[in-house]
Amino acid sequence: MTVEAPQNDSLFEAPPMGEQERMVEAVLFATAEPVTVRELAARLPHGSDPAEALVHLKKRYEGRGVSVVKVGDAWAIRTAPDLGFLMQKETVETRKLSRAAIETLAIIAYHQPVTRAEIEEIRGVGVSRGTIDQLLELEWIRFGRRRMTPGRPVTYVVTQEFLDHFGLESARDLPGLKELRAAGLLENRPPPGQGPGLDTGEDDEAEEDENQGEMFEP
Amino acid sequence: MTVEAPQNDSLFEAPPMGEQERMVEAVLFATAEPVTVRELAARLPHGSDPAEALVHLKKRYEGRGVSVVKVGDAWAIRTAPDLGFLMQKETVETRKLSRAAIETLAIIAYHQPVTRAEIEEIRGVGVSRGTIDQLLELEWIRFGRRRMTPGRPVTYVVTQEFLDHFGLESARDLPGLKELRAAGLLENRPPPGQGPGLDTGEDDEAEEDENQGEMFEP
Amino acid sequence: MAETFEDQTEVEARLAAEALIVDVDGYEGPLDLLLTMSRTQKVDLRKISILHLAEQYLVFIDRAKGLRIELAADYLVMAAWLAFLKSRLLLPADPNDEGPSGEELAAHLAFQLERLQAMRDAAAKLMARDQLGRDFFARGVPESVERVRKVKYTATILDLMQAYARLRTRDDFRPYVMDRELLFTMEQALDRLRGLICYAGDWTDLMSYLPEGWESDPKKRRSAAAATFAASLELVKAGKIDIRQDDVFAPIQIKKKRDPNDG
Repeated sequence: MTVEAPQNDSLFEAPPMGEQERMVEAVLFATAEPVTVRELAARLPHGSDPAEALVHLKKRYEGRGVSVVKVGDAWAIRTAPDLGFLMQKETVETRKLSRAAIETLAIIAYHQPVTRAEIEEIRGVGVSRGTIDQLLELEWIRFGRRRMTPGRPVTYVVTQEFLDHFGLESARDLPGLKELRAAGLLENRPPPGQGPGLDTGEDDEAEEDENQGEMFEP
Repeated sequence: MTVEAPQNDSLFEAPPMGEQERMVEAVLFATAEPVTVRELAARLPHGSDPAEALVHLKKRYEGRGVSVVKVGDAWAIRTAPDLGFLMQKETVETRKLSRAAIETLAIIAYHQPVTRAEIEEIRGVGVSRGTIDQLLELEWIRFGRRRMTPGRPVTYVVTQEFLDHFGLESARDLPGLKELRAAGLLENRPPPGQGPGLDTGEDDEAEEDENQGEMFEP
Repeated sequence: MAETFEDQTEVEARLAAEALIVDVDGYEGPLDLLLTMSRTQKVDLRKISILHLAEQYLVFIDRAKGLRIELAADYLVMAAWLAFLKSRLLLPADPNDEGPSGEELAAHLAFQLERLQAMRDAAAKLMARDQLGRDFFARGVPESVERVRKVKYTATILDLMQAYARLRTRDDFRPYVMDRELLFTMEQALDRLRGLICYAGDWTDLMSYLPEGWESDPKKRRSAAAATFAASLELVKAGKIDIRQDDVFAPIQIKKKRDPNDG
């Protein structure tokens, strides 16, 4: 079967779905980076439906040595995680991240978009320039929109590379995200009055507390 | 399905063939180099038969977007040959010819057949090899006959492609200096006498020469 | 003191919180230290005694100071704040006090500790995931999309004509210089005529005296003709030759002047 070179010409009909699936397969195999549906559409012959082809392809590779995975709004082929032991030779020795970097990364992932001040509030300690730099360099985080608050601070969000690295389809799939949200631990709760090293939140009118002290005692 | 870590221990049975096929698939996908059967055997759990697994895998990929191919005595996964066009992204960039190139081209068009030395004399500066090469590559000029002068230098003439590109029937249709002046392309009257060593025949400079020359004519 | 803990792992050191390792550098700030201390209470973070925690922290800071260990400012700020919190929690509330209650402050600190712990757990879970390049792998031989960059050069007929026109009019803009090689000077003409004149017994066309190679090229011819004519006038003035022209635009002729002495 001969496939026409891609033509931006609707005179040519899109190739059959089986053929489109082959094409998506070829493109995904050829690249190490995830490929967006939009890019697939641009590379496949005019009129193709890469999104549908992807559904078929994903199914075809279920249980195989490699699988078709979604990474953000892009797609990639990755080896099955249970076969990692075969790949010792391919293992890339990554720079060991400091505890500060790992924590900062987690905070950005779970709280994104998040400002540096917010990261510092959560960690209770300043975030060194190097920590953010390291994460930016790894391309695991990037700048998000500026916060529309005084000073218009930049925010940080995680990237597609982050999702790809940790095998996440989207940031919503972060482990334990739901539980953390349900427990209110992802809220940016303003401290009552002036907390240690915190900016002022709203001044909640303090209620007089009847039983002082040991209310947190079990 | 969980796979045991590789053990060079014959106490463990080799994984089922389907599993071996998955493993070969993952290794071929992830390695940068084609992999020999011997190397596969070393990587797969003891007792595996990668040669047989390869046969299955090759069959599985028949007619797919990628195929399992033998490269020398090793194996690799490669894009199906008929889909190679997907790996190319053609971008056409339109660029203006450099001033040197357009001037050289103009001289060749007006003075053909013309030698490189003559072009340089007219331009008053050297003509780089690259400029000539570029015009040759564009197929706008080609070699003409050698000049029957010492050194027998090659000459250049314009091609049919040149005429097609510029919408000319022949190089003689190129507007002469009079027409250029009429079209406002030549604002200044050319000096009496000629530009550096040129002789275009039918322009008014020749007339002027004759008029002045008459003074001493019998 | 600190040395005795040198070999212990960080975790062990942290677990030995009751001994209160006076290695402040091991902690990432006061909140980290407080979180470590709270672990000794071995209860749900939401139920820990903030008062107890505050006391623990203050004792720790005191001991550190006693050992003359340099404490970062934020440790001391936290100590001051916890002392304030402690007093709020212990003393009956002042009805005139506008500030937040001790209870609220304590609740917020508990929230902060719980949130920090949650983030640490999340970070651990994240790092425990299968990772690209360690547990699963990308394509080993990516066939990068070949960008076939086709450069298409364009030029219009107008470009071509303008370029040519530019070349042909370039002399207009060039500072004036004599083209020496195309110039035949009067001195050269004089030398030439002096040498030739002795053979000119009869009227001869001046133009036949033009030097070889200067007769056809109009430019050279013009220069040679002018120089030869000027030289002939000079020789007439010197009395060496005669010159005549029969009519307007007729050829100019010269002849050697007969030497009176010659007879």
